[in-house]
Amino acid sequence: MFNFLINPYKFNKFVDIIFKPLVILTLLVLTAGLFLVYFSPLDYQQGLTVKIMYIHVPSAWLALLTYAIMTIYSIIGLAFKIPFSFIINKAIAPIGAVFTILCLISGSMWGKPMWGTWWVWDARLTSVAILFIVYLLIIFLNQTFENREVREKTIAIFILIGSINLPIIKFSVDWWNTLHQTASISKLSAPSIDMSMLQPLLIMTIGFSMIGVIIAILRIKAEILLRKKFL
Amino acid sequence: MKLIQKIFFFFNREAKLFYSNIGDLFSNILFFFLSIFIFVFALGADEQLLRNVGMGIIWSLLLLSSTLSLRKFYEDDFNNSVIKIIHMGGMSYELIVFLKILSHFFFVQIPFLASIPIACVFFNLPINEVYNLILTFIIGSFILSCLGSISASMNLLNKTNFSIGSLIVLLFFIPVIIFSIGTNNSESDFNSLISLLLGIALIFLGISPWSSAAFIKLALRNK
Amino acid sequence: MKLIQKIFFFFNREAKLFYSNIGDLFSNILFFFLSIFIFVFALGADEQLLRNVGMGIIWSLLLLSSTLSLRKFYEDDFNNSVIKIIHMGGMSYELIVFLKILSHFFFVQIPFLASIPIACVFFNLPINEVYNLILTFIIGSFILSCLGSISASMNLLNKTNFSIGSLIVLLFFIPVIIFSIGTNNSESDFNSLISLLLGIALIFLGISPWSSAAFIKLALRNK
Amino acid sequence: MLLINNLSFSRNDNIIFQNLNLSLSNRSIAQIRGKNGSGKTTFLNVILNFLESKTGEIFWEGKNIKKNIFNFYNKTTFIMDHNTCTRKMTVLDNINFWSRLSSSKLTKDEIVLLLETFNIQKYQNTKTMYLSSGEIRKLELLRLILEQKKLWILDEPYNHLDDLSIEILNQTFIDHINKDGVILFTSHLKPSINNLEVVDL
Amino acid sequence: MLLINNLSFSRNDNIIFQNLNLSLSNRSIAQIRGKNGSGKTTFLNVILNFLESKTGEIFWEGKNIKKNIFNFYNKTTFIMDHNTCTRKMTVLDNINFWSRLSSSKLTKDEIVLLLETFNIQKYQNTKTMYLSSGEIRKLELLRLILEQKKLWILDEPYNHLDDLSIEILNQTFIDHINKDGVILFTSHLKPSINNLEVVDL
Ligand code: HEM
Ligand SMILES: Nc1ncnc2c1ncn2[C@@H]1O[C@H](COP(=O)(O)OP(=O)(O)OP(=O)(O)O)[C@@H](O)[C@H]1O
Ligand SMILES: Nc1ncnc2c1ncn2[C@@H]1O[C@H](COP(=O)(O)OP(=O)(O)OP(=O)(O)O)[C@@H](O)[C@H]1O
Ligand SMILES: [Mg+2]
Ligand SMILES: [Mg+2]
Repeated sequence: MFNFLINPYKFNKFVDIIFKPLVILTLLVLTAGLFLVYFSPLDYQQGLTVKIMYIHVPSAWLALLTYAIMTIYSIIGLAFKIPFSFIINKAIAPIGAVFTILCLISGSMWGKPMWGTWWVWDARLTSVAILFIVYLLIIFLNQTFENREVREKTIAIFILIGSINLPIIKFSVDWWNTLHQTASISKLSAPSIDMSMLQPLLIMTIGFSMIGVIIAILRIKAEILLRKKFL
Repeated sequence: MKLIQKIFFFFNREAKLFYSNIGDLFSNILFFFLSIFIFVFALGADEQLLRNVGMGIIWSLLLLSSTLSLRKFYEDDFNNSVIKIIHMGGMSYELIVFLKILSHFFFVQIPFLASIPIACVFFNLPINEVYNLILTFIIGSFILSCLGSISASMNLLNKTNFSIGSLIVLLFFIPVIIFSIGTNNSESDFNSLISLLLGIALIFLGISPWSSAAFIKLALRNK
Repeated sequence: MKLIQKIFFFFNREAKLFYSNIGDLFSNILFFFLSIFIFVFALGADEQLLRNVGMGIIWSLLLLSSTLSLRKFYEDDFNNSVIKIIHMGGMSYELIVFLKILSHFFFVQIPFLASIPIACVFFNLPINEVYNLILTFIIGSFILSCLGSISASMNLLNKTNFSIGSLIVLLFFIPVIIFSIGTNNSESDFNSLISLLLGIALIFLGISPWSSAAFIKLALRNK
Repeated sequence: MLLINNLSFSRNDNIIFQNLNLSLSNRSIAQIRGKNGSGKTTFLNVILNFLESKTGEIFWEGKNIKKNIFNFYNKTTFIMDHNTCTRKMTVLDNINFWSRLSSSKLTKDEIVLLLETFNIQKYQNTKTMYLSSGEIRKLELLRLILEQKKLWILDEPYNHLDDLSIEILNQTFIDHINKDGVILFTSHLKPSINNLEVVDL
Repeated sequence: MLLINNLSFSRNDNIIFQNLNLSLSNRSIAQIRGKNGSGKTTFLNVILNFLESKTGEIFWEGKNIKKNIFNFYNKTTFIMDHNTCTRKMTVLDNINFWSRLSSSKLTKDEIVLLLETFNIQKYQNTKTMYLSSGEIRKLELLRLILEQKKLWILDEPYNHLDDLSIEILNQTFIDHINKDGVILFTSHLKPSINNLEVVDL
């Protein structure tokens, strides 16, 4: 049933069916999300700036999620020699990079009023910056090698090595006492955030990920077309 | 039994190569000291300032000096295919990488240990910082050897110039630096930081033979 | 006329080699930034401290990053005897060295200029220091290219490993660093320091083609 | 002993060779000939599993070599078309390293004797980078006798050698075959060896 | 044209060769033979002034070459026994560089034709490190025709070449001699060229 995740032909078929409904749904979710954000309550300390959260947190999560997906596909690609996973890796790396830079920009925009500076050398911020550089290196590696096989495997291995960065980002706030917020929403136990803020946040997150999925689908399809011969 | 003999002779060869010119080790260390001088001059000789930044500078320079020696890691053996011969001698690439890491650690990094106390004198570092520095450096330099192996094997793939591989060393070394310097901070928990460092070392000890071997295989295939 | 054409094609080839992969330039600069990161972490993020040591660190790191690229100077061309072919094409070794220095300066050092302002942002340096830094760096990096040529040609002689040559760079570069950093010091005379730097650059421009050529000839003879 | 079945290899979607079959029994010696770029070196590298074949199988003593590659390596000496000695080490150091690596049983005296047959005994303590091109090749070829393996695979062994050394090498080949050995080599020359099989690529 | 007088060379107080005399007139081709390590490569390097001779003189067109070395170089193509092409550049880039360096007057079309005779035209835009050993040698030999010099000095040019290429090379030699050229090369083979002088070292 989930064969479309590793088989390009099934992927194409599946995507052709769902693509249009997906676009419409995305538009609906996004408008609903923005609507909810508009009417969400202001924070008694932060005022209006709290609304940056609705961009910051989803893009942070998705930056991490994209990398996690790439890690999983790298393992699949290396262990089972499935070329489709390398296509996906190549297609979604720039998307992850965009989410990361969104997270960085929105974070520093939030940081200016909250902490008084755009940038501090704090563990979480730095590890996200490293994540961004890792993304850049992956995109850059895609341009570097002449031999296709070498390129794909190198990148897959590189992604795996870079994945140690994920737990560092995730747990950095627990390991070091830093300026950054500790996990309040993404805790395993009950989230410690008000429902009226959690709702728009979740919907925005869903909307963001759907945009990501749409772009990914387009890029993957293009990539499949490009190398139909070698699949 | 035979494998152990082979491993022994692998080390023997590495030792010969490293010390074929004992002056090399000497000049590596001299390079380290000279770059310390450069920093001291660049920063100006304010004693308090120097003491504040001392440990950080020594750490970073150790890192950069080691980066210089990293290109020796696989390049020669790869270019003249000695690595194929060794592999045909019955060692898997993973084992070769592992042995290379160990020999780099013992023959290049450990001799640096001797120079650390002297370097600390330049910065007037208190004795407990020296102790911390040596302890963290032992662990950190092992991580460095692991990372160096990854970076050197990646450089084999990219046949243009010195590049991507060395970035990886620096990139992944940032957390190590943070933890190591953190040991000096009285607020942070010394033991947990050290065990964190040990944990990172273990992770890289697991990752780097596997990934370096994969890179080397790829590079050989595309040679 | 023909010689000029040959010189032009020499540069053409150098450019092709340096930028055969544009990523190389990119990764050189990234290397520089990552080492700045490393230092920032190592020193701790105290803003005032960073501002004090900023220029010194940027200068020293520029030096160290360049040292990394120095091994490309002659090694490849020497190992596969291209340098003989070029010499037989009608260029004396002195001219070859001179052209190599220029191409290193233009293709490796100048691109770094673009990254200096960004680096200064990390340290919150005041604008006049940035200006000083760029000015002194242009002169200093030219001196560095000259010294690099001497060091790289010396390394050709010593066929063991990367070593003695790099020490020479560092050693002779200490005065340059002192003068360059000195330009920031309000007490010292800016113009005389700059002309001192220019003087040093001229001296090395005179010395290095001659001495590098001598080393290369010696190395070829003993190859 | 060595059986190659339907081997194909392509690089970057360029077919280098296709459907190659070769079977070498004990006491046989085969030469691969072919134009420059016809894929001889590639073929040897595929046989030794340094390059991965797209299709086809290789059997050594009836066993697929991929199943236990080290068993195959343990029976094989591979001389490449470029030098594999460590330039910064002396001749003797190189030889010692090779002999330990292959757990060779040759004694010191035998090694000195070997050096003498190849006429490079006086360079024992010279770094290999100071040898002439032919002397390095001879040092390289010494591995054949040093390692005492059954299968010899050589890539252009005659390059750089003078007439006498070629003679010695041919004699070594013949001795090896008479001791139940198997030899596969590439060359553009036509050496005068009895029972030489020729494979055209 | 090329006159070598009483040349001796020693390295580290080891005499490599002594009192060598050689005189090559126009339209002559000479082969240097000798065992491995007899000093052939060294000899060529001494002639080209890369190594300094202890005694003896070398004259080109009646002039001592040391007096104006660049004049001599300007008439000479030297093919070494190892590869001198830049591995990281493409075949065409290498050729362009060589042709500018020697101020060659060959046009683009002629170069393509040249590549075709050597059968490496399809690798024009491949980096040389991806060529096979013989293909690199052929690329290297292309310099002979590219540079259009009078004196050709070659060190083991036949290595790695297949039969056809050897034929082509011999033909090139003969053409060059007929155009008043002078050729000096080392090899362990015995190529079938008319009027070949043999110098034993
Ligand atoms: C450039 C600066 C910043 C970066 C790189 C950054 C990065 C991140 C990342 C990676 C996450 C997701 C972590 C996880 O899933 O556990 C996150 C979550 C979050 N960030 Fe930031 N952040 C920045 C600045 C800020 C600022 C200034 C604030 C507000 C004071 C802030 C508040 C939050 C909150 C509330 C969360 C959600 C935490 C949770 O419940 O999981 N961040 N940030
Ligand atoms: N750089 C060097 N230092 C010391 N000795 C050297 C050096 N280069 C060559 N020799 C020695 O000089 C002698 C002549 O070497 P040369 O390379 O000229 O031989 P050759 O005739 O070309 O041999 P071949 O047929 O193997 O190419 C050899 O004995 C060699 O060991
Ligand atoms: N790493 C590589 N990448 C791409 N192509 C390659 C690579 N190595 C070799 N080739 C190509 O594969 C073909 C076969 O090369 P190979 O080295 O096997 O030839 P060969 O038969 O050994 O030739 P020679 O007689 O010249 O040694 C050549 O056309 C070559 O250009
Ligand atoms: Mg070959
Ligand atoms: Mg020779």
